[in-house]
Amino acid sequence: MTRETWPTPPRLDKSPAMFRRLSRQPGEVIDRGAPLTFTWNGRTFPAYSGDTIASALAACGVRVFSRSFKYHRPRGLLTASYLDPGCMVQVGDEPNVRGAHRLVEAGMDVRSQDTWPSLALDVKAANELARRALSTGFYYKTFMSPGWLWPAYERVLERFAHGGVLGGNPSYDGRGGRYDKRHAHPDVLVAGGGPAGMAAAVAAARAGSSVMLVEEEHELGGHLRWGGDTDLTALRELRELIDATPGIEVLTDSVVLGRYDDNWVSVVQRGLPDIDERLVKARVKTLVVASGLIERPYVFAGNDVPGVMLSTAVRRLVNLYAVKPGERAVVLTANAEGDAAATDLERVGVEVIRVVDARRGGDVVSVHGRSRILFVELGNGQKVECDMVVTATGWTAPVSLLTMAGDVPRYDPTAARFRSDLSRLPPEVLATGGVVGDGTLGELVAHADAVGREAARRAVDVARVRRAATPTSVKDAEQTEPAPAVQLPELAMDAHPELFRGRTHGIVDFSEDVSSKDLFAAVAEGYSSAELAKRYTTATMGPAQGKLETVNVVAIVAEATDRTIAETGTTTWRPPYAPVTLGALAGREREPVRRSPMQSWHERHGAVPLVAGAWIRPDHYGDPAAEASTVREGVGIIDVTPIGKLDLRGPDVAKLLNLVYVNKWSKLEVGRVRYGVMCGEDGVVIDDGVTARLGDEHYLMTTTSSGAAAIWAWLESWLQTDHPEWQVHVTPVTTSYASMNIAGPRSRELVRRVADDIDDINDIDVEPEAFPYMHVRTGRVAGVDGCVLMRIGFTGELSFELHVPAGYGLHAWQTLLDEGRDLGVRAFGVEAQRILRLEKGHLIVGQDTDGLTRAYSAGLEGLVNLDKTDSVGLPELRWQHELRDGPRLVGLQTTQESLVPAEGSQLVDDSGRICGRVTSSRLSPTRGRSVCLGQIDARLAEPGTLVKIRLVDGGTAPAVVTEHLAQVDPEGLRLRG
Amino acid sequence: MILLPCPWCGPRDAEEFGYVGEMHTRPDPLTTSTEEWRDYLYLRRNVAGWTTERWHHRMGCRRYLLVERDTTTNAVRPADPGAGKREP
Amino acid sequence: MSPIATGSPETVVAGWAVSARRSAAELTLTDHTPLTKVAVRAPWDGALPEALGVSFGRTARASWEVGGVTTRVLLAGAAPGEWLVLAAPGEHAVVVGWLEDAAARTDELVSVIDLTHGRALMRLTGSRAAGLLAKECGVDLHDAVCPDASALRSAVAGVATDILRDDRDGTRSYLLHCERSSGQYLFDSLLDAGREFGVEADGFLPPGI
Amino acid sequence: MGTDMADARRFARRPGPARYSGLALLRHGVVDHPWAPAWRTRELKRTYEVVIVGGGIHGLATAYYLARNHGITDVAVLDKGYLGGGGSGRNTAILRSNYLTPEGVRFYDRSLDLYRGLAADLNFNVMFSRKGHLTLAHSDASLRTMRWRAEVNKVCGVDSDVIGPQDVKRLVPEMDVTDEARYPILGALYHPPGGIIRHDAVVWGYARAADSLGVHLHQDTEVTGIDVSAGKVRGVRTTRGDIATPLVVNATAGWATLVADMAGVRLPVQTFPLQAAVTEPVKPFLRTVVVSGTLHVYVSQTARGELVFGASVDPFASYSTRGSLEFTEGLASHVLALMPSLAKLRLLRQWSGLCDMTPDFAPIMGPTGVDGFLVDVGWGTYGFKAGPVAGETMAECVATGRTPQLISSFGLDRFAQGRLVGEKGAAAVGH
Repeated sequence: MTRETWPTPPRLDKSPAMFRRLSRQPGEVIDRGAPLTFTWNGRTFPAYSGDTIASALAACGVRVFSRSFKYHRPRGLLTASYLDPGCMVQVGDEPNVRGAHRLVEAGMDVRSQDTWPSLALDVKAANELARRALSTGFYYKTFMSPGWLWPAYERVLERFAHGGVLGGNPSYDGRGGRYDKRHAHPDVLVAGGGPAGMAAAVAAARAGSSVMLVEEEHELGGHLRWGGDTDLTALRELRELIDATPGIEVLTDSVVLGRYDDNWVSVVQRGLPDIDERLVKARVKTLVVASGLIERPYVFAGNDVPGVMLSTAVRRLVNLYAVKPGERAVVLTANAEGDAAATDLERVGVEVIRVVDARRGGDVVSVHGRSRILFVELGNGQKVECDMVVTATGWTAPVSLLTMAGDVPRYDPTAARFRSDLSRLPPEVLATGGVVGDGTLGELVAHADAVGREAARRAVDVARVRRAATPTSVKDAEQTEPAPAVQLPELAMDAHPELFRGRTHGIVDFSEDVSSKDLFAAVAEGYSSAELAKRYTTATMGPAQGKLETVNVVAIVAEATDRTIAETGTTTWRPPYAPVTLGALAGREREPVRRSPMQSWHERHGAVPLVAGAWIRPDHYGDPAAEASTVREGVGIIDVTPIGKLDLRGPDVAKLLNLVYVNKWSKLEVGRVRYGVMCGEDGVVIDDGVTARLGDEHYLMTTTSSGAAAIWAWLESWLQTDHPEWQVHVTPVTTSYASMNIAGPRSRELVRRVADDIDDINDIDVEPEAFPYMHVRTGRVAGVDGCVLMRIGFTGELSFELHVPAGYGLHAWQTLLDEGRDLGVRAFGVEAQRILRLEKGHLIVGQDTDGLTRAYSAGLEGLVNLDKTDSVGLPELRWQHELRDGPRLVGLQTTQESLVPAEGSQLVDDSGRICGRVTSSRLSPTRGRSVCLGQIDARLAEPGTLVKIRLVDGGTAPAVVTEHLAQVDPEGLRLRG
Repeated sequence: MILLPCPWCGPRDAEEFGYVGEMHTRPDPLTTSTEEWRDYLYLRRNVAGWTTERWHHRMGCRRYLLVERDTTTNAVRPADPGAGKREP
Repeated sequence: MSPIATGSPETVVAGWAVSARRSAAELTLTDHTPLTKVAVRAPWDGALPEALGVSFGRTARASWEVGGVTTRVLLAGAAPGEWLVLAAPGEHAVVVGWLEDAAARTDELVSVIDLTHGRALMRLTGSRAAGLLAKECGVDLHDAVCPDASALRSAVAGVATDILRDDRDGTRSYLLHCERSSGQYLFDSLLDAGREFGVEADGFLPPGI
Repeated sequence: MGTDMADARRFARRPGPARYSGLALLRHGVVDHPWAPAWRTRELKRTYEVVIVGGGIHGLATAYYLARNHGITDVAVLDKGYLGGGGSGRNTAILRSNYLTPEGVRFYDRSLDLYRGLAADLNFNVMFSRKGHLTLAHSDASLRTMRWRAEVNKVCGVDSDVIGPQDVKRLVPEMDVTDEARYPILGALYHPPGGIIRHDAVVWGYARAADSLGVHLHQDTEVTGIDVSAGKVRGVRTTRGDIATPLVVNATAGWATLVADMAGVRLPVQTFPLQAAVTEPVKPFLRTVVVSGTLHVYVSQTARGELVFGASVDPFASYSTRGSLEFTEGLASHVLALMPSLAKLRLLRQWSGLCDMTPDFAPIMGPTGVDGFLVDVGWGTYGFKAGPVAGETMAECVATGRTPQLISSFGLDRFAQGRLVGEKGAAAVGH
């Protein structure tokens, strides 16, 4: 926490009191029976439960809540709603909290953001003096040279970053459940819980739909909540209807974030017990948008001085929170809401000095003052002293969700707002209420009722179509005639004077501190389209995301370019509609982890974990080199369960193998195992493994562990799309078996003890003549039936790969360790196996090969069979064979034996050009020297060629290309033994 | 999240599927020319509009299926009514 | 051994160590991995579906008799041409036998694979079971779409899972069948997500079918 | 390149905008008169020597270098929307040159050179913030790829090396480098010269400079056809009339194949959306660009305090830029896996741009089968990083009719010849 954001409060003798709190108001939402205290910049303030942070502070006479972005001008309440740009605050370790929305809690630690040394006295306010020089986009025009000074300038600019501070302590715990998600499938989702939304929800539910009703505020009711007695009565009735109608799920303090393709609607739900935020992902059959209207600020000089506020802000403060917003008010009104605000103010004893009626040409020219209003200059030239100026100059329709569904709103000059083109909406999206048009409460509710019924009707059709296509679902008994469409009444738009900017320049974007003058300047400089002007001035880029200012921006750009607003157009509203925490979007941690049956043993025996995709494998148990030596000299066992295993059955398996492997498979006998390599159609190596023939029409294929899922899908795609006529069943059995490799000169001895018992026909004769290299046997091992035993090995030693029914994995593993104790058996991990396979020159796909490595570049000349009628990538391999192009995989030995070059080290030729790289490199315990594999230009691949390895430290070391890839037992005597 | 019409399982969230891509035919590997083969490997029509493509319902029925999708709007419809056949 | 840790107390059923815990919670999650699990592959439109008496999208119960031994089985068609047969622990010989006889009576390619060790199985029971599943699965589990005796495959907590609705005397219940090594993860995920519903792990009671 | 002074003279002699400087700024402040337009609106002529389709950073840079380096100023840049409205205005403005292949490294390093001098060169502050660039490794496999990249970079003289978890923690204290992390951080590729830049400023700077050199910029001018006869380009048809020209450069990124089809040229390009998102501003704390290839996420913090996030391209091809919820979900969980302390940070806005993906993650530059039809496409997710060098080399290509050495491996013919560029490497490498 820097000093900058934890200012020491100015010492004040008088402790705050709610001296602006009014007597009980009919619609108030505060609970006077539940007083509490919280702190604001370190000072203790009183409040009532139900207060927002802003209303509580306003009740105590606080009028300045923050400082503006660029010029650090004092800012007060503007909308007194979630959107209020003037009161973003820090609450504990949570930045950018909407102070006019967040309910205050006992002991809450609230601080103003981005002010230094304190809210009252802010040093950066000096910028105001340089205001003209710091005109819009000034930073593009300076600090260009000398270039080396830019970082210094940068640090200065950074200090203006306008936001709170992130709590240093990790606030996300994937398993903590503070952030949560759920899916929902409501028939109808209604976005907006005002009168229209409530009426639509009731109508849809009555028509049999399951309804989700989402409201951003803490209670349903919209503007009725801060209205007069008739409004409150209407609200009460609507609430009773909602409660009385089954099938409506009400989510308050929740916001619809976005409407995505196929009515995939995201909602963030707050105010849940033990959960900070929950993301609801709803597959909605019909979406009803009832987002109401947002009041638009008026642009004039001084329109951001604390005390200038919108009529809705006044009505909220007075009627919801019983807060007296000022003493002497001037009201600029162009509509009923403005008139009502004036009435409210008078009712609660605010002196309304002047009601300026914009409908009769009245206007406000400028407000003078800094942290409080001194006087206001009116259109008729009069200067009037007051402490608040209320504006009611028009509305913006929050069409966000509609534009996400394809709507392109068009400007309607008579109504002075953008009107949605509902004809462009897909049938599964409807709209009602203020976002569509105006009318009496009765007309709005009637429209909403019709829309709700129509939404339900369309939902039924959607549901019918979906159910018909879904095998599990209950089909409609008889094909019922679809109900006739509900006639939707028209909602006219009231005429409204066009009021965007007065005669003076003022703030357009309050959170970005962008003025109408800035927009004019941008246009003059050639950034004349709405989009460019916004990008250049950053207007609408702030936390309010244009909801307050976007229409004013368009209007002012139009004014500056002598175009109509319609010509200038509007902008796309991008999701999310309201900011949402990363925590809610992430929800619970959901990272599937896969465990081997022997995992518990590994953990108990100090295995160092290795993350391999979803698997956690033992890298080693403390001493990989020693583990490797054990395998060379005695016997070791390794858990290879993650190796992919596919059970292949059917008469055409051989055909499939011939197709997907580069080598030939037709002649593999029952009981035999063969190594194979798979390439893509471009000839690039994608996987390798062995496949065993267990029966006439029964094979077991193994793949790399990382490739298991992909190869399964790969085989299915060839079977389903290219050879549907082939009869093959592919079943993944990777974890049906616990797999372990018993490797080392004494492995046969160990396996004999657990698998070979001459009196038992199920047991397996492991003697060399009965069970040669590259053969497979099935039977009983360690007393477990249904085991598969293969004589193969990655390590180059005599070895047996044992696949045990997974449930007995740990048992078999333990048995091997017990039976082999006198043989010095020990478990070895992936690292030891890497050393051993490297000594033996066995390649690892994806390490010794890369995204371009075709078979002939991977040392597979001997394996590829070009005289097939078909196999995947065959043409590319034929061509590579003819042209002999691409690099080659070779063994490398550094002349300095102890030198182990880093994997990834580059090989350079005499001219210093890169001619290859080291793909694998380890110190070989067996050879007592380093051994490497590398990819190298074909011209340098001849055994004995001397190359240079460029070392990590920049030096170079000579190395020679070896005779074989294998640098231990190239003849393969050991593994055949 | 778009909804894909699996002819077997019914409409499901796209995240259950793997995207294979545009339909295209494989030349005969024995008679093909480098030009034809590499067109097959690398060239796609990349249509802006309706196109037929293959998806893999890897989290569901594990069938490969054809879907028609308008790449400008992501609207989808089953490609081949025949592929929709299923037990009653 | 099941891939899902039993915790204590523990008891052994047909060679399987299972939890002996008894929960009285409204919503319970039980490890059913010890059940016999046999997969069948055959042409979806062939003769076998009739023999099994279950179609794609449905589950069915039956009693099979092989050589005097009778077994109760639960059959499910969670994917076209694929069936899952569940039976009491240790019954795979009977089940596989019955299926191979049935297969022999068709002239189609039928694969019968014992996956008892290859898959994990758990049962989620309680009136709010669907509510919990909805937190981890995107499929609509409404009665009209997914009634009792429905079988489908989808992603649960990101894991491909067979979801078999198999209500227990009027109470909602789902069997969840997934690849073995993901069993513990899926089990933990459901317990975690279900905290708000008070979900509890419950012990396995034979025969469990 | 050209020193500051040289530019001063050039701009002084030239008609058009007044030269920008701190002094001019104050002067304008004092007398308070408006700035001259950054670029002019011109008549669409009937003929141009060169027509560049696409008014993004590539098209504008090509036009600028044509005029500046080769004196070719009879050039029109056409855009169907506004300047920089496509990928240039939608990318996450990350710059780096730590690629995997030598040809890639040299190419992007030249771009970084040009970027370093760009503010002075264009007399427009593009705000290149050299924060340094971290690519995290969560597995030994990715660590190996990092080492591979670092070594190639070093051979090519690019500052880049593999560092350990503690160094990562030192650079980014918010990072969870414990073993408890599901994706433990085993190390990272650290590339000090990398950083972020103000992407719009780059576009506007090139536009202003090109305009002042006589290039015509035409916005809201969509190309509807390209006239080709006898294998040669004759002209283009647009929504504002036809233009006769012997030379057309296709720099339309996500729409590349649609424009190429007009000339009868087929490209191995598929269009995938690439999404990005930005958070509300918080006080600066993230001093470097952080990328995790495994988690498909990259993060940087702007001078305004916002965190800018990007990811890998969408899972399926599309021309739709509507964006998806699943993108933000995946993004958030991956960001929090790296930096758990960001959970309370709010995502403010998401958007999407179109990427022209090639099979080998490398661009397609230079001539095509049609004489006079040149392409500068296939940029995938790397287009913005390459802007200046692509402009410089394409300009040379147009002016001299020869393919510069720097882009010789990026020809269209490489696919038919099966000589792909290895930028994909062992695994697709992140941003």
